[in-house]
Amino acid sequence: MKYIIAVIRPHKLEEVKKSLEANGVNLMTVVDVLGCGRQKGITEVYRGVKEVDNLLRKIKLEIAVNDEYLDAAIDAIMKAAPEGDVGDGKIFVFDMAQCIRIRTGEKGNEAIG
Amino acid sequence: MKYIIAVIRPHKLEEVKKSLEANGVNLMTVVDVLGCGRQKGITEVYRGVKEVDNLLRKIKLEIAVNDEYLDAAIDAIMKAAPEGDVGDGKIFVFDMAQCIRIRTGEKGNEAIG
Amino acid sequence: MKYIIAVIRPHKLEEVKKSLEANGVNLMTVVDVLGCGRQKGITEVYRGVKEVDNLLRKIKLEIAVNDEYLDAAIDAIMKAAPEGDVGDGKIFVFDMAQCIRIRTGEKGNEAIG
Amino acid sequence: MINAADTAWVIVATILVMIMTPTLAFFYGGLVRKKNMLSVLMQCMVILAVISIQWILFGYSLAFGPDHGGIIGSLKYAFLNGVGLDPIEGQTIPAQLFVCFQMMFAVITPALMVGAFVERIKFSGFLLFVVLWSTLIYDPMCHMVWGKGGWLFDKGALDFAGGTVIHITAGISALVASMMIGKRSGNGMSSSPHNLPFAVLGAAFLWMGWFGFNAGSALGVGKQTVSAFINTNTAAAAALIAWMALDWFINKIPTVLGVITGVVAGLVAITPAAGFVTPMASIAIGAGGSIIGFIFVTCIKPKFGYDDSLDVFGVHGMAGVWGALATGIFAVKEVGGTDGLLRGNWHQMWVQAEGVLVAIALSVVGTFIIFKICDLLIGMRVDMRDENIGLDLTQHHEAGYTLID
Amino acid sequence: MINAADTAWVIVATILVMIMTPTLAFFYGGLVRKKNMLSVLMQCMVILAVISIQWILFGYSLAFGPDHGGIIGSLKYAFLNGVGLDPIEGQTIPAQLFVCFQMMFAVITPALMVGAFVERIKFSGFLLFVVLWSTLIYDPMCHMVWGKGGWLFDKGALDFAGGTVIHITAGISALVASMMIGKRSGNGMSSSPHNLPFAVLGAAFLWMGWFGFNAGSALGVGKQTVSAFINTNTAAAAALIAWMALDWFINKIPTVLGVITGVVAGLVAITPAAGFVTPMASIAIGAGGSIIGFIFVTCIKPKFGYDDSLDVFGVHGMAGVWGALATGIFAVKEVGGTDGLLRGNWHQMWVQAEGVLVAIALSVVGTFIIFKICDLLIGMRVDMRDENIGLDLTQHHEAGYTLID
Amino acid sequence: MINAADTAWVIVATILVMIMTPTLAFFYGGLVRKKNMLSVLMQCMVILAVISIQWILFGYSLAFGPDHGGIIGSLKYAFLNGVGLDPIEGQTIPAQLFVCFQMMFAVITPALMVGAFVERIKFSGFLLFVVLWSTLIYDPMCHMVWGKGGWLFDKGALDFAGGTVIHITAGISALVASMMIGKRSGNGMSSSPHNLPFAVLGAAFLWMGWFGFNAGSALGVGKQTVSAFINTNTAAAAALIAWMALDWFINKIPTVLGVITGVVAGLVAITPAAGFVTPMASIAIGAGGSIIGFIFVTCIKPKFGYDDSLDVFGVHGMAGVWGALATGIFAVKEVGGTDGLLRGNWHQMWVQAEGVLVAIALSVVGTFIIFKICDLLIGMRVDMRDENIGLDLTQHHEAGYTLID
Ligand SMILES: Nc1ncnc2c1ncn2[C@@H]1O[C@H](COP(=O)(O)OP(=O)(O)O)[C@@H](O)[C@H]1O
Ligand SMILES: Nc1ncnc2c1ncn2[C@@H]1O[C@H](COP(=O)(O)OP(=O)(O)O)[C@@H](O)[C@H]1O
Ligand SMILES: Nc1ncnc2c1ncn2[C@@H]1O[C@H](COP(=O)(O)OP(=O)(O)O)[C@@H](O)[C@H]1O
Repeated sequence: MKYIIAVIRPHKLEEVKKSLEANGVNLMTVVDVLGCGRQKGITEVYRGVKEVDNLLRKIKLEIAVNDEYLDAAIDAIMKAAPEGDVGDGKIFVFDMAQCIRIRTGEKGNEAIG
Repeated sequence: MKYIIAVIRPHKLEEVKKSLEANGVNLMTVVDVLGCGRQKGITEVYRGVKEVDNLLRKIKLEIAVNDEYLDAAIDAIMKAAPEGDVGDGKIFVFDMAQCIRIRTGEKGNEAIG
Repeated sequence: MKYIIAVIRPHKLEEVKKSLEANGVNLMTVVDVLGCGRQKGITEVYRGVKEVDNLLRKIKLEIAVNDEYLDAAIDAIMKAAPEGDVGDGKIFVFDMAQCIRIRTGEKGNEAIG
Repeated sequence: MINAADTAWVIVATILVMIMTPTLAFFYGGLVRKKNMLSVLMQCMVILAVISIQWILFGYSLAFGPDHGGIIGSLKYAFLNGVGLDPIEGQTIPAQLFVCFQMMFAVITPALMVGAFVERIKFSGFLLFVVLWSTLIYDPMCHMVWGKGGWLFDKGALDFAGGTVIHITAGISALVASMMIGKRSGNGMSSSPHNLPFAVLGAAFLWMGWFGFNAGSALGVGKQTVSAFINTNTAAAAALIAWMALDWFINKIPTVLGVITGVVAGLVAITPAAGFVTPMASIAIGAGGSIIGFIFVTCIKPKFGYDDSLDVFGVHGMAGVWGALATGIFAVKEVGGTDGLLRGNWHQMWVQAEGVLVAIALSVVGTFIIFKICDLLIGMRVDMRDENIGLDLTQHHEAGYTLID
Repeated sequence: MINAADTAWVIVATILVMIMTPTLAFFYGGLVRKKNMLSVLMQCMVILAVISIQWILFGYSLAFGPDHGGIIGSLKYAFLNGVGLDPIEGQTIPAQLFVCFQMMFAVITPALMVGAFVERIKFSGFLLFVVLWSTLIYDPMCHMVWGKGGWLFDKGALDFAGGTVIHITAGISALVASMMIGKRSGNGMSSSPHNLPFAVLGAAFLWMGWFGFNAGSALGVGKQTVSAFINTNTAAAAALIAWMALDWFINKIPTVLGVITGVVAGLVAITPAAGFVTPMASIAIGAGGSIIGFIFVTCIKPKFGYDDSLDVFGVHGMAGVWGALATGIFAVKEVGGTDGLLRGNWHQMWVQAEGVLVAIALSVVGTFIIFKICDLLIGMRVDMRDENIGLDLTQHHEAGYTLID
Repeated sequence: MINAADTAWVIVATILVMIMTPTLAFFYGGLVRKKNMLSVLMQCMVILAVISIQWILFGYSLAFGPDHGGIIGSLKYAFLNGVGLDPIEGQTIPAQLFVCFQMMFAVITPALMVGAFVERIKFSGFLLFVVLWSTLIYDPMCHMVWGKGGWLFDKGALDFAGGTVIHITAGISALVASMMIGKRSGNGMSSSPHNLPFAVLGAAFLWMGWFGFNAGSALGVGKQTVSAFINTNTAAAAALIAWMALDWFINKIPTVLGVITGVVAGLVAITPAAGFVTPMASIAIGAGGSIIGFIFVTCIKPKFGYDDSLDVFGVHGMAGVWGALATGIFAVKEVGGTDGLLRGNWHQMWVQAEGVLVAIALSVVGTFIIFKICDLLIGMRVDMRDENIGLDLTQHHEAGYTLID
C-alpha cells in the first residue's frame, strides 16, 4: 500500500481530480497549504514596504492507493498538473503500513478503495 | 515508532480526542482538510448553477505513537469516530524513522510522548 | 530520501525558514495546523463559559530531503525553533519511497532539490 | 400638517432601524459556528422581507387599526386601505411613514428571537413560526401598549421605544422557544464564535441603529428627541463599562464578547426609558441592564441549563424587564412629562409592572401554543445528521466560506 | 430659496447613495474567488474617486449643462463654474448639493458593471474604460432623460430614480462587455462565492442605501418622498419573497444568494417607479423584478453561455427594463402626477418603451466601441497566468487574506 | 430658538461620527495580524464607551465650560449640570445635542492613536492612558481652539472640523507613544494585513462618516454645510487618485491599501478647511494630503525606523499639519468668511502655524509625561511571550476566528 502526497497549483485541482478519476482513483484528502520552492512569489507591497514572500498558495493532495494503482495515480497527476513553468509541484510516495476504514473496520487493501 | 493519519468527521473531533485521551494518547496535530470519498457531498446551488461538489469538510489527525500505543490509539478512534454512514473516514498508519522533541533534543521513543 | 514533518510555533516560521536556507534547504510545504500537546492552551472565556481549549495554533513544515541533507535540516530547525518552553514542537522523520518533480518528470534524488 | 423636518428625521430613523435587522444578523452570525453562519443571515433577511409585507397587508391594521376591546386593531387598514400620506391626528409625518417606522419595529422583534434557536431550527418551520408569532403575539402586544384604545396605553404605561412591546416579548418568547426546541446536540453549547469581528461589526451598527430606534420614537425633532438620543448613547456606554468591569472582576479578564453583549443589554434597558429620564439616570439604567444581563447569562443560564444559544432571554428579556421597571423609577416630569418612583410616583411603578406581566404572560402562553402548532404541522428541528453537517449546507445548499479556491 | 429640511434630507440621501458603491463592492466581492476579492473592492473604490472628480470637472456639465440638441449638455459648468450654493430654478437645495447627489448616481452606474468582468479584467484597461464610458454613455444618457432640454425628458419619460439611465444602461453595457472580454478560463464559471456573508452585508447596505437613491430623488421632503420610501421597501421585500419562492419550487431549496439577488432585482425594478405608484403596485413590481431576473439568471444565461459573471445583465438590465415598463403600467396620478396603462394611458407605455430602446441602443453601440478602443490601446484582459494566480496578486501585489500569521 | 432642520441634521451628523470609531477599528483591525484583531476592536469600542461617559461627567465641561486663562474650561458643567435642551447662545440646536456631537469628536481622537501601538500594548495600561490623555491633552486643546475664551479661538485660528484639535494632536501623540512603547518584536513590522477587505470596509465607512464630521461641524443646515460636504468628498477622491498615482509611479503598482490610505489622508487634510475653501481648492488639498502622507509613510518612516504601526503620524499628523496650513492658503471669504494666503492674507497663515505648533508642543510634552506615568503605574507593554501568542488570547482570552469548527 502506498501513500501519495502531491503538491499542485491551486487552479489545477479540478483537472487533476478529473484525471485521477479517469484512472480509477476517486478517494483523496485535500489540504490548503503554502509552498516554498523555486518558484518566486509575487512581491507584495504594503504601504511601500516590499515583502518578497516566497510562500505561494498550493494544494496538497494525499492519496492512499494499493500498489497496483500507484502508477495510474502518478500518471494521472503528471498528465493534468503541469503547466511547464517552475512551480508545478512535486509528488512524494511513501510505503504505508496499514489502512483501516473506520466505518467497517476493514483493513489493508480492502480499506483503501 | 508509528505515525497515524486519521481522517474523521469534523463534529467528531471532540469525542475522538476524549477517547484518545482515555487510552493514554494525548498528543496530536489537527488539520482542517477537505475529503473526497465515497460520501457524496451536498449539491450546492448558486443562482441555479448546481455544483456537485464532492469535497467535504473533514478533520485530519496526525498522531505519532510508540509501537505499543498503536493499537490503543486505533481502538480509541474506532470507538469514537464512526457514525455508521459512508464518510466516517479512514486511518492510515506509517512507520516513522525518527522523532525529536525540539525543546529538549530527546530522540526516539522518549520524544514521542 | 527522507521526509521531515516538523511542528513549530507560528511566530518562529520566519526564523526557521532562514535557518533552513542557511543550511541549504530551500524547499518546503507549510501547513496551518492546531496542535494538541503538553502545552496548555489559554482558557478562552465566552460569556463566562470557560473553554479549556488545548488546541493551539502551530505551523507544520513538510520537507523532503536527500539523505545527506537530513542532519543539516534537523540541525537548522533545532537551532531556530526552540524557545525553551513547553510547546516548542516536534520533528518526525520518514523514509520516502519516491519523489517526482511534476514539471520535468525527474525522479528520486534529482527531483527533491 | 406635515412638518418637513420631522418627516426628514423619521425617514432617517426608519432607515436606521431597518439596518438593525441585518446587523443583528451579523451580531448573531459571528457567534455561531461557521457551518451555520448563512442560516442566521438568511433568517434575519427573510424576516425583514416577510414582516415588511405582512405589516402592510394586515399587521399594521391589527396593531394600529380601530380598537377591538383594548386588545387588537380591526382589519380596516388592511392593504393600507385608507392609510395615505396625510398625517394621523396628533402626528406631523405622513401616515405611510409612520407605517414604515413601526414596520421596522415589527421586523426586528422576531429577528431578536433568532438567537435562541440557532444552529438547529428547520427553515420551513421557522418561517411559519415567525409569521404566526408576529401576527398573534407582536401585533396585539403592540396594540395594547401603543395603539389608540389599547388597554395598557390607556392605563398610562410608559414604553418610549418598545422595551415591553419588543424586548420583553422577544426575550421571554425566546426562552420558551429555546426550551421547546431543545439543546443543541454534541458540543454545540460549548463552541466558540466563528468570527467575533462580525459580531463586533453587528454590535457597533446596532448601537448606531438604536439612535433611530429610540430618538426616532419621538416621531419628530424636538427636545425629547435629543433626550432620547443622549440617553441612548449614555446607557450603552455605561453598560459596556459595567459588563467589562464584571468580566474583569469575576472572570479575571475583560472580553470583547463581554463588552458587546453589555452594549446591547444597556441599549435594551434604556429603550423604554429613553424619552423620560435624564442622562445621569441613563448611566444607572444602562449599567443596571448589564448587571442583570450578566447575572442571567453567566449564572442563571448555566444553572438551569436551557440552551438560549445567544442569550436573548438574558440580554433582551431580563434587561428589558429591568428597563421597564427602571422607567417607572427614574422618570422625571421635565424630560417626558411623567414622574417616577424617585419622585414619589408609586403608581407609575405599578403600571409598569403590569405591562411587564402582561408581556410575559402573553409571550409564554402564545409562544408555547404557536411553537407546538408549527412543530406538529412542519417540524421545528432538523434531524441530527443535518445539525451535524450544519444548517447552511442542509437547509440552503450553500457554504458560507470556501476553504480553498 | 433654500429649504433647510429639504437640504438636510438630500444631504443624507447623498450619503446613502455614496455608501452604496463600497457596499456594492462587498456584494460583488463576496461572490468571487478569494484571489480576486481585492480587485473588486479596488475597482469600486477607484470608480468612486475617479467619477467624483470627473463629475465636478466636466461630467456634471455634460449631463446638466445647457442643452445641445437634446443629446448632451455644454461645458459651461465645467469645473463647477457658475455652480454655486443657491438653488437651481425649481429646486430648494443648494446647486452644489444637487451636483453631489447626482454625482453619486454617476459613480454607482459604472460600478454596477464591475460584476460583468470580474476575475479577468486588467486594471489599467478598466480605468480607461470607466472614464470613457461614463463620459460618453452615462453623461449623455443622463442628459437625455433628466437634463433640461434632453429629448426624452421633453417627451415625458418617467424615470423616478434612474431605472433607465442607470440600471438598463449599466446592465446592457455589462452584457456587451462580458461578451467582449470573454469567459473566465478554467472552472471560473462554476466557482463558489468565497465569502457569502460579505455578499449579504453588501446586499443589506444596498437595501439601506437605496432609500436614499429613491426617496432622495424627490430632492426634498414631502409626500412623494414617503411614497418612494415605502415603495422601495415593499418592492425589495416582495422581490426577496418571490425569488425565494422560485428557488424553493424550482431548485428545491431557498438560498441566501437567491434572496439577496432577489432584493437587488426588486430594488432595481422599483427604481424608475418609486415616486409614481402605490405600495400595492410595488409588490407586483418588485416580485416581477425577481421573476424576470430569475429567468435571465437561471435559464437564459446558461442557454447562451455568456459569462456575465455576477449577473449584471439579468439583475440590473432586465429587471430595469421591467421596471421602466412597469412604471408605465402602474403609475397613478395621485402619487406622482401621471397615470399609466392600468388607468388607460397607453401613451405613457410607449414613451417608456422608447426610453428603454434608446438606452439599449446607446449602450450596445457605445460600449462596443469604447471597449474596442480600450482593448486596442491598453488591453482589457489579463493573460492566462495572471488570471490563474488571481488579480489581487498580479494587478495589485496584495493578498486579501493571510493564510497563516 | 431650536431650529428643527438644523437639529435633525446635527443628530444625523452625530450618528455618522459615532460610527466612525467602530469603522476605524475595522480599518485598523484588518491591517494587523489575525492574532491581534480583537484587541484593536476592543480598544476602539472601549474608547467609545469610556470617553462617552468621561465627556458627560467632566470632559465637556473642561472643554466648553467657562474659560480659565484661555487654556481650559471650569468644572461648572460637570455631570451636565446646567446643560439642558435649550440652545447655547449663537446656536440653534439643543445644548445636549452639541454635547453629543462634540462627544463623538472626543471619542475618535484617542481612537486614532490606537494604530500606533497595536499588537503590543497592555490593555490595562492602555485604558489609563486613554483617560488621562483625553482629559489632559484633548480637553484643553479643544478648549483653546473651539472653546469660548480659548486663546487660539480668540486669535482667529481656522479649524473647521478639527484638523488641529483632532488629527495633529492624535498624530503627534501617536508618534511619541509609538517610540516610547518600542517596536514590535520579531517580524512584526513586516507582516501583511490579515484581512484587507475589513480595512476597505472601514475606510469606506470612514469616508461616509466624515460627511457628518465635516458637514456636521456647520452645526446646522445651510450653504456652508453643503460647501463642507462637497469639499470633503472631493478631497477624499483627489487623495485616492493621488496616492494611487504615486504608488503606480514609484512602486510600479496601484494598491488597495494605498488607495484607502490615500482616502484617509485626504479626509484628514480637508478637515480644517472644509467650510472655508472651494471644491477646486479641495482637489489640491486632498491630493496634497496624499503626497505628504505618502512621503512620511514610505520614506521618512523607514528612514527613522520608528514603529508607528499603522501610520497615524504620517496619515493623521502630517496630513493634518498640511491641512491646517492649507486652510490658511486656500480660504476664500465667499465660502467661510475669511481669506487666505492666495488672497493676500498672510496673517492667517501665521495664525494657522501657531495653532499647529501649539498642538505639536502640547502633544509631545503631554504624551511623554502621561505615557511615562502609565508605564510606571501599570506598564504599557505586554511581555514577549504574550506578544508572540497575540493580544487576543493573552489580553482578552478570546480568539477572533476559529480555525476549525
Ligand atoms: N523538497 C520539498 N519538500 C517539500 N515540499 C516541496 C519540496 N520541493 C517542492 N515542494 C513543494 O512543491 C512546490 C513547487 O515546487 P517548486 O520548486 O516551486 O517548483 P518545481 O517543482 O516546478 O521546480 C513548492 O511550492 C512546495 O510546496
Ligand atoms: N484512499 C484514500 N486516500 C486518501 N484519503 C482518503 C482515502 N479514502 C478515504 N479518504 C478520506 O476519508 C474520507 C471518508 O471516506 P469515504 O469514502 O467518504 O467514506 P468511508 O470511508 O466511510 O467509505 C474521505 O472524505 C477522504 O478524506
Ligand atoms: N505525538 C505527537 N503526534 C503528533 N503531533 C505531536 C505529537 N507530540 C507533539 N506534537 C505536536 O507538537 C506540538 C508541541 O508539543 P508539546 O507537547 O506541546 O510541546 P513539547 O514538544 O515542547 O513538549 C503539539 O502542539 C503537537 O502539534
